[in-house]
Amino acid sequence: MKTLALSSLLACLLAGTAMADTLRVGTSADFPPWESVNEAGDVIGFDRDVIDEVCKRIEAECNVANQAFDGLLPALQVGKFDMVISGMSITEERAEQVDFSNAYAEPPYRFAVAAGSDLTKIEKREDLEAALEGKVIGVQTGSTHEAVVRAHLPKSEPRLYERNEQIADDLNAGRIDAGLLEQSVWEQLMEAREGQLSLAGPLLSSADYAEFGNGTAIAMRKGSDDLKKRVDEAVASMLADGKIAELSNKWFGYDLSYKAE
Amino acid sequence: MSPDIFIKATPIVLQGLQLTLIITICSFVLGQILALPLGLARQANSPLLRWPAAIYTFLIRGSPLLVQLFIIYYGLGQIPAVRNSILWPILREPLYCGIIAIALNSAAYMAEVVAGALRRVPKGQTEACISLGISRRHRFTDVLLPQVYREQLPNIGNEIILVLKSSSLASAITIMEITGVARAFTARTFAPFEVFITAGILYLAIGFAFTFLFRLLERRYGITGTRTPAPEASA
Amino acid sequence: MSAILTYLPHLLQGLLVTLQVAAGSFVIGLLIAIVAVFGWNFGPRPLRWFISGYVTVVRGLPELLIIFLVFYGGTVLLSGAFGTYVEVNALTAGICALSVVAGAYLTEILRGALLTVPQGQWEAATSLGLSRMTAFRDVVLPQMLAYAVPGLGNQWLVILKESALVSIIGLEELMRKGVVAAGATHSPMTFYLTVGALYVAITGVSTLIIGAADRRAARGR
Amino acid sequence: MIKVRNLVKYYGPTRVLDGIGLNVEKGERIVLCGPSGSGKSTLVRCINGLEQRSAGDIEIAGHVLRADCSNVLELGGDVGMVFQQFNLFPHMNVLDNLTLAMRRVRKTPRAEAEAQAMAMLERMQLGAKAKAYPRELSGGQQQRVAIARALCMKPKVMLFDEPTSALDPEMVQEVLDVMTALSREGLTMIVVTHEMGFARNVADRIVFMDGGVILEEAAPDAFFDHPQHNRTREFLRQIGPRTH
Repeated sequence: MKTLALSSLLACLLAGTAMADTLRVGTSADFPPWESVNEAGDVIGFDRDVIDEVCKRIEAECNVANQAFDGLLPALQVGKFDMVISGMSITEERAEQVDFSNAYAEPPYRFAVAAGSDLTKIEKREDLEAALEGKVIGVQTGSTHEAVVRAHLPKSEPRLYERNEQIADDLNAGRIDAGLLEQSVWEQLMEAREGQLSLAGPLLSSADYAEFGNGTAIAMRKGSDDLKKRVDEAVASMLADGKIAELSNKWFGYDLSYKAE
Repeated sequence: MSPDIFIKATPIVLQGLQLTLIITICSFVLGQILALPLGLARQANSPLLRWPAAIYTFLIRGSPLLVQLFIIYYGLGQIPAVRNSILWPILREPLYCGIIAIALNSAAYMAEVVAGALRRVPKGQTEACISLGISRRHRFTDVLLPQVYREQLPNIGNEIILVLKSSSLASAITIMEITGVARAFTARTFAPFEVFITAGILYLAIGFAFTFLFRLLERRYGITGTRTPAPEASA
Repeated sequence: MSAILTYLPHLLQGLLVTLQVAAGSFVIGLLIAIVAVFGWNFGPRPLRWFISGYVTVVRGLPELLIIFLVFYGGTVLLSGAFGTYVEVNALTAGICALSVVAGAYLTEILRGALLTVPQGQWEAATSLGLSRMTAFRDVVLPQMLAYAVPGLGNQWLVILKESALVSIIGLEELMRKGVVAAGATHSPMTFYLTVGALYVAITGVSTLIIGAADRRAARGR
Repeated sequence: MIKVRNLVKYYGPTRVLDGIGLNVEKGERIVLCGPSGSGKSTLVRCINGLEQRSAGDIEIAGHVLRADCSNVLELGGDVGMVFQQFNLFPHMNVLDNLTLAMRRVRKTPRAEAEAQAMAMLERMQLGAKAKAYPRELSGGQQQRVAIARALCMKPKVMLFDEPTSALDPEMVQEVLDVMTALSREGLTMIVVTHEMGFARNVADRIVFMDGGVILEEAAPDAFFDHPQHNRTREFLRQIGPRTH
């Protein structure tokens, strides 16, 4: 009886065990059009197409798995994934923990507020910062946006959400005063919530707030140099031959491929 | 696991302590207050009281607290009529929503405890009161209720621990109590173990403090020898 | 209404995962509890301390924290312990965490039930030459479980409801399917109420089954 | 068959057995009697290793029993025990109660064990009850099943610890009849009982205990007709009417 119980326990622990034979890619598919889950349960989106193309070019088999954003990098570090692609910006804090490929995209960011808010009239970044003093700003847990709010809007209160649509719904409910997300994400959210939200202030980039990072990249475990070299080459060729631009136009309607300085 | 991060994690986790205590104590007290009328209604003769109370406890005890929390926070917040009502200043705040949801949940479990205890008070007590000419109201406040609550002290002490554990769910509606800050810290530092273990130790410490407090109360006010089985745990 | 119909198949899929998680955790938790009760009664003193410690600590920690610890920390720990990469996915982490929790509560329940089995049963088994292990397995355990039916049933309901917490680490069970549908359709109230109703339905049916099982077990007492 | 030397047993500070010596030969039938609290049950339970002893040696059916009873399972069914409270396994039917030890201890295949058990039940006129559960039987039937259960292990010694005192009066005789029949088959038996009629008819020797010591040992006729000890006479006077 005892051994039976122990072996069941062990079986439970090892149920998820899998050795690496193909590349495992982690993503948090709640971020359309970057990545989301369609009705059939498949992960689709810009990142999905990018990673498929990367895998094709490095001649690897890739399995994409979906999990919560804030657990992606810890999972990568312990070897659950070989790569993480999830609209993830390169930041110093993250770069200490993992290696990033060359950036493949750089999306614009934006504040948004409830429709009809006075903040929609503000055009300059500095004015918006001043107007947001003492206000509550919704961001996603563990995102670069959280870091931006903490660093540049110290008098505002960041409120951490698990999901983007929860930020949108709470904006609409009037529970928070503003939200900070990617422009493309707002567009997606506003489409489903006609007339409830308005964008505020200018488009933002890492030039405005360094915490946004240096573009969006694929994360890999430290020390996977060979893989990184192959992925870097693939990304460079995709940027050069316009594949990224093509996919970007397909999913966003505009080109956010990373422009090297 | 590095001791450094333990040291770093401690002040972070302590940031959530205040909110955890506020949620726990407020939800517990509110839950106890709501449980009394609910428990009485469960035991009432009139079906008009008995049925609504029974349905309420059935629904609350039959579904997860997380669902109830989301219904109250995300669900109600999307209804314009709610946003225009006088309740909005309260329901607008995640903290109040958390306290209300946990309190409503706790009340359903405690109501069963109260109802059960009332059921076990011997009929002879009522008869004795009537023969002594004690009024209905005093029979209630001086004889029935003190018995119920003094007998149920161990269960009430147990309930506050359950409420403490439930308070961790408040992190799901943006409240940065202990579990919330621990999780946000993990997302930033990628060091899961130290933070969650530190948080766990803090929860155990709070739990022991409450347990100790209730032991004291039990020693002072408890009725021994009438212990009843613990009620269903709330989750 | 049509939104519910569109997503109902997803919700029912999630319900299936919920039942898997709950059933898996319950069975493994019960095995843990049986071993723990046996060890607590017959094991050496340090083992008894360990089991008491396990029960006390686990009962004092929020389930959500244990789930986070197993999910985020489990892979780190196991990978270190086995010297090779061991994956803990949301399903595994959820079942393991809830098994550990259920194991602690079930140990308490079985400990109580064990006391209701008369000493004479052990003596009769011994006088017939049955070893302690055989006596426990064939004679005492079945009676203990029959006494424990209400407690076990209660714990099953608790696990069913606790399994909703695994949605927070991304397991696509009933609650998570509800959250996704609520986000996609922009109608949280509809979907959380639907999800709540589905939970009430399964706990309600479970309660009826437990009642019947207890009446059946009571005939053996 | 049984050798007990200088058996001492304490419950906390209370000395319940105070230097008991007892020899039982193969095929001998002993009745143990004495007032309640005299230590007879404790003696029987020490003999088959259900109780640890404080001092003394016990040898039974060829096994030397350690003081801490750690080798009690070596007896392996060689010493059958019948309890006051029957102690049937309530979750098993009669047949399973009988076959459990045969299958688990003796490793008898199920079919063979069941055949033996059925034969035993027929002998006890309980064949029709094989599939019944203990709670569906009368007290007398339950105790007969318990006796059958012990006999299935083909014990070399049978110990009976007040087998009839939990029974309603009208059921006592059916159990005593079974025990009387057993005694005729030459089985070694120790019976703790207050049934003095049974003692007179069946016993080879009667052992009278009081206060944790053996006060008197004698053949039935000598014991009942010429008790040596005052305490014995007092005891017989109290329960006397039931001997006739």
